[in-house]
This record gives sequence, structure tokens and C-alpha cells, in this order.
Amino acid sequence: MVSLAHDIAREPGVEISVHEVSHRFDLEGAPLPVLDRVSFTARRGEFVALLGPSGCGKSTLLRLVAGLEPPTEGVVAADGARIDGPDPSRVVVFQDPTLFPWRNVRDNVALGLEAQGLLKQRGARIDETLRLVGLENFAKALPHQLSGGMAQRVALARALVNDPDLLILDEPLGKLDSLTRLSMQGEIVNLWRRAGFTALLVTHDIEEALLMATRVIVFSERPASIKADIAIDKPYPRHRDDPDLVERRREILGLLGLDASW
Amino acid sequence: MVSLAHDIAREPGVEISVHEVSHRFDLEGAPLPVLDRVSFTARRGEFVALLGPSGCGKSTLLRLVAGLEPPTEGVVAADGARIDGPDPSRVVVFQDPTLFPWRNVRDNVALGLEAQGLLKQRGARIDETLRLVGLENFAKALPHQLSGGMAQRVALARALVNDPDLLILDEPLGKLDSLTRLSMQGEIVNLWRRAGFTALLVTHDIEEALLMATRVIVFSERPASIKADIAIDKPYPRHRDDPDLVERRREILGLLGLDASW
Amino acid sequence: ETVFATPQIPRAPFEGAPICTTAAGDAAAAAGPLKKITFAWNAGAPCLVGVTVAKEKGFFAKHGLDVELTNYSGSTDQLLETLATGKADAAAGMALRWLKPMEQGFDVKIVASTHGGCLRLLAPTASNIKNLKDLKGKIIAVSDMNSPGKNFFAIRLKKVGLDPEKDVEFKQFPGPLLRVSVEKGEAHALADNDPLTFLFQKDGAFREISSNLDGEYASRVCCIIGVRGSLIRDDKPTAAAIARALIEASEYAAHHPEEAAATYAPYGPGKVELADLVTLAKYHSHHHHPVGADLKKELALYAEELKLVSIFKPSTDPAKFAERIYADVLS
Amino acid sequence: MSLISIEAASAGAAPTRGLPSRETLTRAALAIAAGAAWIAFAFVTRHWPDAGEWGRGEELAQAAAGFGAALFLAGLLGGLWPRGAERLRRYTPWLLALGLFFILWQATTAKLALLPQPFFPPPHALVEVFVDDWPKLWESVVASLKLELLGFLAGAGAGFVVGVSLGWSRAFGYWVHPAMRLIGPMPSIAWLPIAFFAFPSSYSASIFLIGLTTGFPVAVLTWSGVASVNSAYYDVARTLGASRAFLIFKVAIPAALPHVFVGLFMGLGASFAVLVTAEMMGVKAGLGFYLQWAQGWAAYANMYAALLVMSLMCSGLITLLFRLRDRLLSWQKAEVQW
Amino acid sequence: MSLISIEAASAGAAPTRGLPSRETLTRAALAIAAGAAWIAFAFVTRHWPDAGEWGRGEELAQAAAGFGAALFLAGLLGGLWPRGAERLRRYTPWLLALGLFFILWQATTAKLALLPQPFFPPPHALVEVFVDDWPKLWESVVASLKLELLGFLAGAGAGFVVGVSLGWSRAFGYWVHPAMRLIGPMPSIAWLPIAFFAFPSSYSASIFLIGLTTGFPVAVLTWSGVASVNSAYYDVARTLGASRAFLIFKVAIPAALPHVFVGLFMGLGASFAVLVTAEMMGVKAGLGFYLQWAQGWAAYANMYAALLVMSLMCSGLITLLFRLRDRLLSWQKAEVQW
Ligand SMILES: Nc1ncnc2c1ncn2[C@@H]1O[C@H](COP(=O)(O)OP(=O)(O)OP(=O)(O)O)[C@@H](O)[C@H]1O
Ligand SMILES: Nc1ncnc2c1ncn2[C@@H]1O[C@H](COP(=O)(O)OP(=O)(O)OP(=O)(O)O)[C@@H](O)[C@H]1O
Ligand SMILES: [Mg+2]
Ligand SMILES: [Mg+2]
Repeated sequence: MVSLAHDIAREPGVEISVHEVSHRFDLEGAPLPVLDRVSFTARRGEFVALLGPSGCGKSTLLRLVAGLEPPTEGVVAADGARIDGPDPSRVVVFQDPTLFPWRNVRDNVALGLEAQGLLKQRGARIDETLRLVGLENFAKALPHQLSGGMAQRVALARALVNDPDLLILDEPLGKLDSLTRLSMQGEIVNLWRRAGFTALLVTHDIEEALLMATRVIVFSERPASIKADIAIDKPYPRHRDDPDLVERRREILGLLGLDASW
Repeated sequence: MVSLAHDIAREPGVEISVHEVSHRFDLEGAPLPVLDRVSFTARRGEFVALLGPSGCGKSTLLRLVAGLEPPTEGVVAADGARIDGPDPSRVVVFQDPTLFPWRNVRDNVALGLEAQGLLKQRGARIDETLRLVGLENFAKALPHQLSGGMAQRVALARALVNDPDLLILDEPLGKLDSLTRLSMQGEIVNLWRRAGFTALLVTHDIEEALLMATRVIVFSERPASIKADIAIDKPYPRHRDDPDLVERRREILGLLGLDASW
Repeated sequence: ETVFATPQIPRAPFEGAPICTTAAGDAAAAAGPLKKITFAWNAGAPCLVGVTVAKEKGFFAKHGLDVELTNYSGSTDQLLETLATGKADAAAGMALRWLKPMEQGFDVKIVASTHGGCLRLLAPTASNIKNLKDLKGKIIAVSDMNSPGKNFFAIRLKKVGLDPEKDVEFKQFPGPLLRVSVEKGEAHALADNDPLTFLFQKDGAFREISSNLDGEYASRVCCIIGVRGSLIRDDKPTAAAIARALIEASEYAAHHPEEAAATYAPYGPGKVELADLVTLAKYHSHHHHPVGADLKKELALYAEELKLVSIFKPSTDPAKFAERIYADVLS
Repeated sequence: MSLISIEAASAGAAPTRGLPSRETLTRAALAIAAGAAWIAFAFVTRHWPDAGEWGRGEELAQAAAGFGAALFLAGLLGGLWPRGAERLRRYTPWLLALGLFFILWQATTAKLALLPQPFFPPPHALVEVFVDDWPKLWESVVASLKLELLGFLAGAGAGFVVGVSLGWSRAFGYWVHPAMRLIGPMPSIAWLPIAFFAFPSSYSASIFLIGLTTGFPVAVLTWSGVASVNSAYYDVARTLGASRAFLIFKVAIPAALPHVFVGLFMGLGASFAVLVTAEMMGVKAGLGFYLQWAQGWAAYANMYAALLVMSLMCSGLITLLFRLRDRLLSWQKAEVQW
Repeated sequence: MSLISIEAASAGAAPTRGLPSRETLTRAALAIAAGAAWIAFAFVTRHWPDAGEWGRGEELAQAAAGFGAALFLAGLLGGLWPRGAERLRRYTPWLLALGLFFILWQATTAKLALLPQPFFPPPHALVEVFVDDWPKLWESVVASLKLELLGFLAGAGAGFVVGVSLGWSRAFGYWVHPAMRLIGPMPSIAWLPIAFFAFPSSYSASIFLIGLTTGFPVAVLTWSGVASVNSAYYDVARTLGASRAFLIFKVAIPAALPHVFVGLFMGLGASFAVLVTAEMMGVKAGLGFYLQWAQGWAAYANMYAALLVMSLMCSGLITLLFRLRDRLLSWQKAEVQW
């Protein structure tokens, strides 16, 4: 498996398998269990959305997949190889934008290319991506001069400008108004369909999950365990009034404890 | 007017009037106009929602109303008196939680009471409010041990624990899942109806605005000017499928540039 | 060339004073090019007029030396470190400052001496301290615990029958503040060297109780000349030339105190009155500059006395010590 | 800044517009008062006979009178050039205070001899030093500046490298940290004998001493800077494929720069303090040297003059350092103030 | 820390489990090697005759041999008490290096006399000082500690208040800032005469000197701390009705504490450096005093002994300070390292 995966390395996407992963933090000396034997596999090129209550452990799971922390128990693997550190093939959009305050918007977006020594080769993509998120006029602005939503878009651009095999998105559009959000959703899906990477998306917007993902995983309260794993095999572009999606939505609302009439 | 307002000072709520307010920032030496002659009045006890594109100037407007900055032009007044500084009768939930990292959750929530010397008198409300936002078990946790949504709820609790005349909310529920969000929306509306304060809410969720507010103001692109001012005189609790609200929603989506079918 | 090392601003009273019309001047041109020598000293000590005379009046040149004077401030034991590490070729310092460190074994040899005098013990004129014996039970301010003043007067006290460790107490204060410390009542008397002691007693508020020109000490050296050990081993003639030049210069200073003081004046800081320098030049016994066996004997005597006041180790043999540190370059 | 600007904002909330009144009157009054103080100072210096003998009273009186007259005129005619008057306004309280202080100083030293001599020389004794001894002083400034800069640059460079390495490599830390804990707090004088041996010349030994004193705070603060970088920045960079070198040079160091500047600032201050020690070693000129030399003769006027020059020099270098910082760290608000 | 922990995380990613092999063997080998080095040191000290005369070689040899034997045994029997062996493991590389260093030191000084005397005394000369002169040394430690603590506490307190006031009041800043710029960089020696006159006793003058040296960095860094507080914190507090006092004591000061500790750390280091100057004034015992005295006698062994004690003392105080900080600032990762 592994060797095969390496042979076809230039084929985009990656298979992520989360196997019996549990994770604990330390709170006031007592252990705080956050993930409870979570297992799932995101196949190459899949778009998986993760839904769950606030504080259940979604961001923590993403950190494990990114290789930023090792799980307390269990294994996270990419194409069958245990993940034991971050890799530029797995790019993350964090829940907080965390832009580098000493770099202007353009240089923040250039970060990944610079780190991988691809600035010359692919530098043109930076301006392209800034245009994509609608910030071409703010290329020279410093992070503290941006609004909340603008900072979030810069963080998104910083990830998109790379050519990842796995894109990890932690509520990347939470601070955007409906219009901007809609267009960003469209752009991300287009990019994903074009490039073929695997995507993991945490969101609180069920509609967003349904419009974008090929599969939705619903987590329980902390410690998070998988409550449902729902495939959404609808062609793109999707429409929010599609009766199938409305049905799915009702189902998920139920899982999250909201009555169907919501 | 002013003297009258002072005479009945113990009556809750305040009238906020924004009169011909324009504001500019400095970006790379060039002036960046952010607000363009904005005028509106939020009557005593009104719940006004503000909608508008990302980066148009909503947060800036809220800072002016809070008295944190003076407007470049125009006047912001509370009960007819020009606002020239912050006041504990006008409490803000900022877009970023900005919890004090050296205080635990409980002490962060206690901040306002402590500052006003009301800790002894009203200390019991702290635990009450923590329960309201579902964080009674995290009273001793430090801010860096919270998830994004939890931090946001602490910031909300920090504001709610006071007895403001004006509550300013800048996307206070953006990072919450649907269920938590729904219950928070309900709690805020209940509190508002009980206490009778005036509320200003910035949100990107049109449904949220329609469910909570008595009036929705829609802003244009930067520099923000008022595009529409829509009264929502529906009794509470409201229901999202209410045909009036669906109609309003369609209208607002149109104003924000989204076709009605969305 | 630097302002400090070379007098560029001739003081008014000596304008046009012939710099080289001296005893040494005519005999100057020794054969061959001059040998470059670094000479370390403390320019704050006016008793070292011998050094400036040797430089300005051509005695060094006469002996084939081109001497660069390097100033070391701070406690003078750094001069020994400089010599021992070869950063300077020769240096002048006070015997009672150098002997104790030299007991520890520096690679430095004494080759000559220049003069006597310059240590004084002062007490307020108004006090009832009239002589050394009156110091019993008193506090004496010194500039540091190894200062020549402290060492010397410890010896003197011992000799008049007081125990310098029990009957008096030495307390350390910054040199310029010694007098103030007495005036403030933190000490009863002070012991240090010129120029400070000289300046302290100038206005009459302080009286000299004792000095190292008293009695048997009138014919004892104060400042000595040391050279680095390797110079003795590799280039003895140069060491001898240094010694000769300085001895001749001291003799000259003894006979021409005014001119000697004038050579020193540019090295003093700011406002030094020439009259004071002249007084000092006359006061210090520049005619006393023994060498050879005489010097060795004086050094041994000091060692003996330092042993007496337990500054030297009991195991040190004064005669052997003097033998070890003295190098006879002149015979 | 923030606290202060809050204060200013509320204070300036309701400016009094209208008449050229209060504001302007205070401004003029202050300038006139300051001018009067300086003229009075000149008068005292000139016409009240000295209790002792100190030079250059005449020149000082003239200069003070001239300055006072200029201030006086500026106060009277301030309206003609409002921007200049506005600027002057910022200094007048200090100028007034200085004038009064000088009168007090003059009276208590040269005139009434209340303060003990020679420890407290009168102002014209200092003027005398500057006027008469300036070649020596100037030479000392040049020499000290050279020594200081050489030592500072060497020490700052070494300290920076050590600090980054400490924050970077566990092995380096294992070996260097205990040594630094032992060596760091040692007083510079302890190094004199060792420096004498280890270095070919006493000048290089002096440079070493200054470098060592500078290097210690720079190393400690660079290290802390690197160690206290928000770990979220590392997370971001690492997921974007940053190499070790990238993490150090493009994340850790830029993020640590504010700390590094605190270290440089501290190092500069500390290195000035050892200038005196460093210049004990066979230098021919230098402010520290001058200072000690003057002290040996109880020439206090010279000593204070040298001190004044020294602290102006140090203050000037610190100002330069802070300019550089403001340039490099324009993205953040000033951290350490000067 | 972050960078280092990143390194550690990746290094330890694939631990070799199974046999008690590599790890354990290295551990034992290191302990045995360190033990051997110390035994060799003892042997050299004892059996290679000295080129000069220095005391306490016998005692040193015995102690070193004992220590070496213990290490040796620990290496052999490490398996019996794994936790202890684990702990020892952290020190063995240093212990080995120290053993080798001591051999080198012994050989180049007492045995071969390669290093010039008396500048570089052999190790047993230092032992001699500690053994024979400990009453004086101990007295000095007590005296210095008292002086240092009094001065440090006074200076730190004053510096803190000045720093907060500078960040707080524009008027205070107007008057104090220029004075601080001038005074701050002055070498402590400059204060000797003034302190001597202004204070009733020389002891209080010494305390003042130490306090001044401590106070300057504390003031500057407290000020910067207060000035660089994230303005969002002020915004939050102000909208919640914080008074000026609340902003200072509950926002500015807690947020500035990390900076204040950097200042205290710098101040502690600097104040140790002036201990030598401060102890020039009428004290009867003290490490700085002892140091000067030893230097004047060229008693280098005594001097190094005093220096060692002094830097251990300073290092110990800094460690204490950092403990206090870790307690007070448990909410943040360590900023400055020690
Ligand atoms: N460093 C930490 N130390 C202790 N507890 C932590 C830490 N980080 C997270 N937690 C806890 O782990 C739990 C899960 O956090 P996580 O950030 O994964 O939640 P989340 O699902 O992303 O929530 P949200 O939707 O609100 O962002 C929370 O209860 C939080 O308090
Ligand atoms: N300190 C500042 N300096 C310069 N420009 C600023 C500053 N603060 C905000 N801006 C600019 O002002 C504009 C409006 O910002 P504001 O934060 O009010 O937007 P917003 O409507 O709240 O947007 P969002 O919904 O994304 O939070 C933005 O273009 C932003 O770049
Ligand atoms: Mg999260
Ligand atoms: Mg905003």
C-alpha cells in the first residue's frame, strides 16, 4: 500500500485514516477526555465535513490529523503511513487567523511558497489567490488593519495558495457575511474539484456542510465520538432547496438535538 | 430632553442616535473611508440588527457607539448627550473574545462587577450567567484551555452579567454550533425582554437577525451607508418558517446581492 | 600621539621654556635608532615626576630609549599584571603596594627606585590625636585594604606598640572621600598617599600625624621600578638603560624641582596648581634612589616589617624574597 | 501609551475655542518666566561675588543672559510664529525649572558655599572644563565611542547568536546554559586578569570586557524572545512546510525582535557602566579613563563634565538604537520606551 | 522552548523499544566514564608532584576519588534504581566534561606550570581557600546578601512605582523622563560622592547605589510593560466601567508583569556588578570587599573563590526570582529563561 502510494505520488489527494483515536487534556490536574475512540477514513479526493457541539473536540482532531500533536491513543495515518509531524502536503486553515503581525497581507499569503522555496516558481499565484478572496486592494495592509472577516480570508488565501494533498479547514468562513461566504464556498469547491485534494472541513453551518461536502460526520458531545457518518452523493453545483439535502438537513438537525421544524 | 432622560434614569434602556457619522482610517498613507454619513436612531428598548458585507465598517460603527473612538465626522449620542467615552451602561461583546489570559473563566466574567465595585452585591449572578452559557464546569479553566466557541461564550457571559442600558454585540455567536447558538439566541432575547435594554447586534446570519431583532439595518459595501432599514414587528418566540419572516429574508438577501432562490 | 601622553598645551608660566636644554639634552644622541619601550605608570601620582623628567628632558633618549607612557588608573596591582603578561616593558609603582602581590610570584623584577616620601596619616587639627599612640581604639580611613598607606602605617603603629589589627580599625572609603568620611564621623583619622593627602591638609583643617619621611623612614624608598622578567632575561641592557635614565632623572628632579614639576604639569588633570606640584617635588625625596645592595636591603626590611604586621606569610624569608624580586642590571 | 492616550482623549474632549485666551496666555507667561529665570541666573552669576575661585563665570553669565533674553522675546512675540511657539511650549516648563535649578545651584555652591567643596563645583567650573579642556574631552569621547562601539557590536552579535542557539538547540543549551548561569552574573572586574592573558593587547581585552557585558543580556533576552514566541505561529509555519531554518529565521527571530531590542538596550546601558573598568587597562584616552583620572585628583568639575558627556553619549546611542527599532518593528507599537 | 520541543517531538517520534540496549548502555558508559575521569583527576592531584607550593591537594584528591567511585558504581549498578539512573543521566555528560576539565586544569597549572603564575591557581589552591578562609568568606556572604537584598528591594520597589507612573501620567513623564535619560546610564561610581553626602551613613549610601542600579532597568521595563499592553484589554475594561485605578492595577500591571520580571532579572544582575563599588564604602565584610582585597594582594585563588561564591549567590537569587515568577505568571509560558 505504502509503496504503491509513493509510486503514484504525483496523483493528487491522500487517504487519511483515523484509527481508534482517543485524546485527553489536563484541566486543573484532572484529565479531560476530548476524543473517544474515533475512527474513520477519508478517501483520496473526498470532501469530509465534521459537525459537532461547541467544545466537543473537533479542532483537537484536526490538530492530530495535521500532525501538530500525537494522539494520546490510536493512530492517524496518511496513505497508510503514521503521521508523526506536520507536512506541507497537509495544509491547515486554523480557527483563528493567526496572521504574522510583522508581515503584510501579501507576505502572509506567500508564507507557504516561501517556506517551500517555490516563491519564484509560483509567485504569480499569490495575487491570483488574493483576488479570489477579494483582497487585492489590501495586499500591503498589515494584519491589525483588517476587519475580522478580512483576516479570515487572508488565512484562507494563505492555505489555498499551496497545492496541498489535504486541506484542513477549521470554520474558515465563520466571520463572513452570506454573500462573501457563498462565493468563498463556491471557490473552495471549484478548487477542490479542479485539484482533487482531500478536504476536511469543520463548520457549524449545516447547510455549508451539505453544499460542499461529499460526506458529513456528526460528533457527539465531549468526549467526541462519531454519532453518524452520512454520504452526500449529489453532483455540484448543489442547490439548498434540493429535497434530498433538505431531508439530510432534517436528519442532522435531529442528530444535533434540534427539532426537525428548525 | 436630556434632563428628562436623567430624571427617569432608572428606567432601563437608552436611546442611541447616530447622526451623519462618517469615519476614515489611514491605510498606507491614503485615507480609507469606512463609514459614509450614517444616520439612524435606536429607540429605548429596541433590538437593532446590523447586516453588511465583510469589511464594510460594522465593527467600526460599534466602536464609535461604545465611545471607544470619536467619529471623524458627525455625532453619536445616548439619550441626546454626545458620547465622548465608554461607560459601563454600554457594554460590548467584541468580535474577538479578548479574555484576560491571566484570569480564569470565572474571574473574566466577574470583570465588570469588579470594576464597578458590585462584586459583593451581585456576585451570585456570575455563576448564574456561567450556567446560562453552559460553562459552569469550566469556571476555573484558563482562557488558553478553551475551545473557540467556549471562549466566545465566556465573552458573552462577561457582558451579560452586567445590567447595561445598551448591549452591543459584534457577532457574538459566530463560532457556535446550531444547537448552542439557538439556545444562546433564545437566552439573549429572553434577557432583553426581561431587562428592557437597547441592543445592537452585528451578525452575518440573516435568520439570526430576523429571529432576534425588532429592526434590521442593512449596510452597503465599504464605505458603509444605510441601504435599508426594516422593521420586524413580530411577537416572540418567532418561528423561522413564519411567512412574513421568509418574505423579509428574501428581501434582505436581495439587498445583499443574493438571488432570492438562496 | 595623544593629548594625554604629550604636553601640547604649554602652561602659561612656562611658555617657551626650553624643553631640552638640560643636563641630558646635549648628550642625547646615543648611537643608533631609539629602542621603543612601553612604560606603565599612574599619571595621578605626582611623586612620579622622575618619569616625566626622564621623558621630557631627554634622559630616556640619552640612553637610547623611545618611551611611550601608558596610564593605568585603578589599583596599581594592575601594573604588575601588565608587566607579567608582557603588555608593558617597565612600570613604576609604590613598594608597599607591590611587595605583597610580588610575594605571590609574578614574573616581574625590581631594577631601581626613584624617591622616598608621599604617604601621610592625617587627623583633624581640632581632634586630640597628636601622635600615633593617640590612635588607640580609633578608626582609620584608608582607600583600600592593600593601600600603601594602610600597609605603612600598620607597620608604624606596630612599632609604637599598638596592634594594627586589634588596637585600631581600618575602614575602607573611596580615596577622594577619605576626608569627608572623617568629617562625617565615620572615621577618626585617614591614611593615604599624595596628592590626595597633600590636598586634604592644605587648608589647615587636618594635621599630619605621621608620614613615611619620619625618622628612620626618611631614607627609605617609596616608589620602585619594575620590569618584566623576560626583559631581564632577553635584553638586560635595555632594562639597565631604563634604570639609569630614571635614576638620572630623579637626581635632576631633586636639584631642579621647579622644572621637574613643570614637566609633570600637563599630565595632571584639569586644575592642578603648579605651586602645589613644586611643593610636592621638593617634599618627595628625589635624591633618594638606591640601587643594588642598598635597594635590596631596603626591600628586605619592608618584607620583614610586613611580616611583622602579618601581611606577609610567616614562611616568607625576607632576604630570599628580596633576592628573588631584585635584579641587578646596573653592575 | 495607551493609558496616557486615554487620559489625553478625555482631557481634550471639550477644547475651549474662541478667544486667543488662556492657552496662549499660559504659553507666553511660561516662556517669559523661563527667560526671566535665566536672566536672573546670569545676574546672580555675574554680580554676586564668588566665595572661592572658579573660572568662566563671565562667559556663563553672558550665555545665560542671551538665552534668557531669547526666551523672553519668544514669549512676547510668540504670536508672530505660532508653530514655533507651539513647539517651544513643550520645553518651557523644563527651561523654567532648569533656570531656577541653576540659580539654586549657583547660590548654594559658588555664592553661599553651603554645599561642601570641592565635591559640588558651581556651574561655571563645569563651563571652565568644557572651554579649557575640550581637546582632552573630545579625544576621550572619540576613544570611548570607538571602544564602546567595537565592544558593543561584537558582544551584541555574539549574544544574539548564543541566544538564538539556546532557543534552538537542546544540546547547545545543555552545555552552554550552566556556564552562562555561572559566568553571566560575574562582575566585569573579575575578567581583567584572564582577559589580560587571553588577548594579545590590552585594547582587545578591553573590547572583550565590553562585549561580554553587552552579550549577556542580549543572549538572555534573545533566548527568551525565541522561547516565548506564540506557538500558534510555529504551528502555522510548520503545516506550511517550514524547514528548521525557516522557523528560526522567518518565525522565531522576527517574533523575538522586540525582546532582542530590550536586550540590546540593556546591554548598551551595562556596557557603559564597564567602560570605566575597561579603560583602566592601558588606554590613552577615554571618558572612563578621564573620569578616574579626575577623581584621583579630586577634580570634581572635570569628573562631572566627563559624566555629563558620558551620559549624553549613552543616551544618544540609546536613542539611535530606538530609532532603528522603530524602523524594523514598525508593525508593532513601541514595546520598551526611551 | 517551542522550537526545542518541536525538535524533541520529532526526535522521539520512533523510540526503539525492546532490549535494555543502546539507551541503557550509553547511560552506564557515561556514568562509568565520568567516574573514571574523576578518579583520574584524584590520581593526578595526588601522585604527580606539584611544581610549586599549594595546599589541600590531599583532601581534594580524596574527595574527587570518592565522588568518582560513586559515579562509577552508579554506572555499574544503575539498573537497580532506574529512576535515579535516569536522573543521573542528565548530569553525566557534564560530570564527565568537568572531570576532564579538572585534569587539564590541574596539569597545566600545578603540574606542568604551563599557565602563568600566580594568575591561574590550581584547583587545590581554591579548595585551600574554602577550607581555611571560610569564616571570612561566610561573613562576607552574609554581609553582601544583606546589603544586596536591602538595596534590591528598595530599588525594585521604587523602580516599579516610577515605571507605572511613567506609563500612567503624562505630567510625571514630562518631568521624570528627561531626568531618567540622563541619570540612567551613569556609572554607579559617579554617585559615590553625592550618595555619600546625601545619606546619613555610608551603609545607607551603599544601599542607595545598589537600589539605583536595580531601579533603572525595573523602571524602564515596567514602563514598557505598561505601555505595550494590548489596547483591546483596555477597551474591554473601559466598556465595563473600569476606573483609572482599575485600569492600572487590574489591567496594566498584571499584563505588564512579564516585563517587570525581565526588569527585576536585569536589575538583579546589574546590582551584583555594583556590589564591588558599593562595598568600597566603609563596610567591614562583603564579597565585593573580599574580592578587591584579594585582588590587591594578587591572591588569585581567594579572588576566584570569592567570585565563584558571588556568582553562585547571584545565580541562586535569580533562580528564586524565576520561581516566584513561575508562580505569579502560571497563566503564561515562561518568557525569560534562566
Ligand atoms: N490546551 C488545552 N488544555 C486543556 N484543555 C484544552 C486545551 N485545548 C482544548 N482543550 C479542551 O478540549 C475541549 C475540546 O476543544 P476543541 O478546541 O477541540 O473544541 P472544538 O470542538 O473545536 O470546539 P469549538 O467548536 O468551540 O471550536 C474543550 O473542552 C477545551 O476546553
Ligand atoms: N486600525 C485600522 N487601521 C486601518 N484600517 C482599519 C483599521 N481598523 C479597521 N480598518 C479597516 O476598516 C474597514 C472596516 O473594518 P471593520 O472592522 O469595521 O469591518 P466589519 O464591517 O466589522 O467587517 P467584518 O464583518 O469582516 O468584521 C476595513 O476595510 C478595515 O481594513
Ligand atoms: Mg474549534
Ligand atoms: Mg467586524
